[in-house]
Amino acid sequence: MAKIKLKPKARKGVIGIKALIKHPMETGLRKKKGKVVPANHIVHMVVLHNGNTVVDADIGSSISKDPYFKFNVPGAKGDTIELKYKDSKGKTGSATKKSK
Amino acid sequence: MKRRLFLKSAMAGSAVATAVGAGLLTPSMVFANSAAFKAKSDSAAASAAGAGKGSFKFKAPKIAENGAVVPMTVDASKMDGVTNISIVVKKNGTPLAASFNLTGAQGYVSTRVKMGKTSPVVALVTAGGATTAVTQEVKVTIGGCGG
Amino acid sequence: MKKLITAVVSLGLMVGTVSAGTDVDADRKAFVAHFKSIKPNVEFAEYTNGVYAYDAGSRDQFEEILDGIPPYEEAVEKGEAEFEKFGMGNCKEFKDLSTARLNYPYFDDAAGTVVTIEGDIRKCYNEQTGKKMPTMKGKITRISAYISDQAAGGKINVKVESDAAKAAYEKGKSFFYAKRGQFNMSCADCHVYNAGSKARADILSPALGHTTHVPMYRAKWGGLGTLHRRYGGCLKNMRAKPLYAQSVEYRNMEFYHQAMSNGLEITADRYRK
Amino acid sequence: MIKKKHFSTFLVSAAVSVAIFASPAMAGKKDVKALKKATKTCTKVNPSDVEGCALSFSRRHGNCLGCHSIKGGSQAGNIGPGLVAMKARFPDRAVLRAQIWDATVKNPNSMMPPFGKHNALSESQIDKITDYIHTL
Repeated sequence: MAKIKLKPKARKGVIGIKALIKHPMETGLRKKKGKVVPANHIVHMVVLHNGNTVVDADIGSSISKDPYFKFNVPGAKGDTIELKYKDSKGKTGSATKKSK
Repeated sequence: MKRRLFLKSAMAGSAVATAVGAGLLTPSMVFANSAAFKAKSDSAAASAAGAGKGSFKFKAPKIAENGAVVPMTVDASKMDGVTNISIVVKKNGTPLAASFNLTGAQGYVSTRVKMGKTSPVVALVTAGGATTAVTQEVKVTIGGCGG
Repeated sequence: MKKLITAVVSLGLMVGTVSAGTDVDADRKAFVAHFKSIKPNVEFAEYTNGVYAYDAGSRDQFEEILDGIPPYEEAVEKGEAEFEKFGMGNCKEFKDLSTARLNYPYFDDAAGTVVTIEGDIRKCYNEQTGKKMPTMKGKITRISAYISDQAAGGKINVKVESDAAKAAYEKGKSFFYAKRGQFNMSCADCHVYNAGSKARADILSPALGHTTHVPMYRAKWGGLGTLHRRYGGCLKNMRAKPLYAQSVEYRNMEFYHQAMSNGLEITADRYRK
Repeated sequence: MIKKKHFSTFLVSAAVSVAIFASPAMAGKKDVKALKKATKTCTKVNPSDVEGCALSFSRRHGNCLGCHSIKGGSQAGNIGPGLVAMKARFPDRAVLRAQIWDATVKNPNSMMPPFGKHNALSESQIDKITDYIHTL
């Protein structure tokens, strides 16, 4: 059950979007007790501003566990920010927040 | 307790539904795999080799406190028409950490990257069709205690 | 040369206190003066930031992490929900959260032992739910971090008053300075005499301020851990057998350890590499 | 008085630790891996005595770099003095070996692990490390 923490905050016409996604980001190369931990990481993420895609990202396994991102998007308080992702196991997650 | 469980699964279901509705789960996405990403990674590494020096800011530590969590910020806010920002960790198994296509967002990304060992890290910014790079060596520290 | 001076200081500190009885404030002053002597430019209040008060490059990364969404934030919020859910507020110890953290650790004269915040959290949890709580990670760290956050900015003020309290303090101090394990090291070897030096690329953190930000999130752990979890890690590094978290030895050491940080602020910035 | 107290604590803990980490000959997986890694480095930086160098560099063996800088070793610690001019500092190899075996003889407060006395390294490992360090 992945969780997303989304914090959009408007300042001087720009929304700073901070996001933290709870995800193990396993590379598939790590061993635990002699067994390879299967790869499980986010592969794709999009950020939408009032329904329009503003960021469309391909994500590799080199991004840290519990990935953190920050983007800046022109906008104002009250705008809707949405983040969606999909991981290598096909699981998806999303979060929506109105900008502060 | 049961109610919470139910809520959780209901939420997960709706997430899938909205994702499909918004076109997140396009066929190409469903079949996205590491091979495709590997190809992207290779091409990013190649363009890193050919790119001219960028005039944007790339902030990464000279010495990473912990290779598992290395904060990095690419700031090309002052450049016009930034369409992509990519981060390449040359000595990682899959060098491309992430490639951000920006359509309306400013030329700015901050994230945290895993590094297996000391390596040059390349930030690539594509603006107006031209890709430029800024490279920085990031040392991954060796812990002190032999345990 | 540097080593010689610090050794003399510590010896004076130890011998002085034993022969002339326990004087916590004199111990603390000598302790603080030692750190002033090795890092004259670091302000006392900065010690809540540990190693980040010593090294600008590490400090940058620390601030970058805090400036984002700190990785412990969600756990602390969960700790608040758990605090409510388990009815921890019913326990008298946690009625007033603005000061609760600052009361620990203390010496309970009736029970004749050092009481830690985690000890009371476990006791309270047991009273409210009838269940036991693990001591090093998980719930206990989340709830403890939540309670500690409420007192952030308040100053540590450990009191060592009765003779029995003084005896516990002395035991904790001995534990801190005693060499142990296959590597024959003491806590003080790294975190007093060599604080700020490098063991390989690791900068050794100053013991002054160690207890201001616990439970802490360590990137190495990928989660929160209690002070006693960290004690165990250090003992393993010396190749000594770790003791149980909340054992009397660890509680005595916490008593000494925290008393040495009297006057420093409790902080909610609980991230370490 | 305090010394006596410390000493008894020390004896107890030493006994415990020796019980867990019985013998340096019982090398675990981590030890093998660390030595392999150090061997790779040493093949490059000190081909004339790879074995002695590797035992000195390995984090699970001498781990000299934990505290001392050594030519060819990266990211060395600075708790102890840099290992240079060792023949001048220790004209007698036996004195250097004794220092590695148990540094607390010369200085009871020394932070250097008593590798021989506490069985952290075998006698032959200490010999190889001594030979290597003596060349620095």
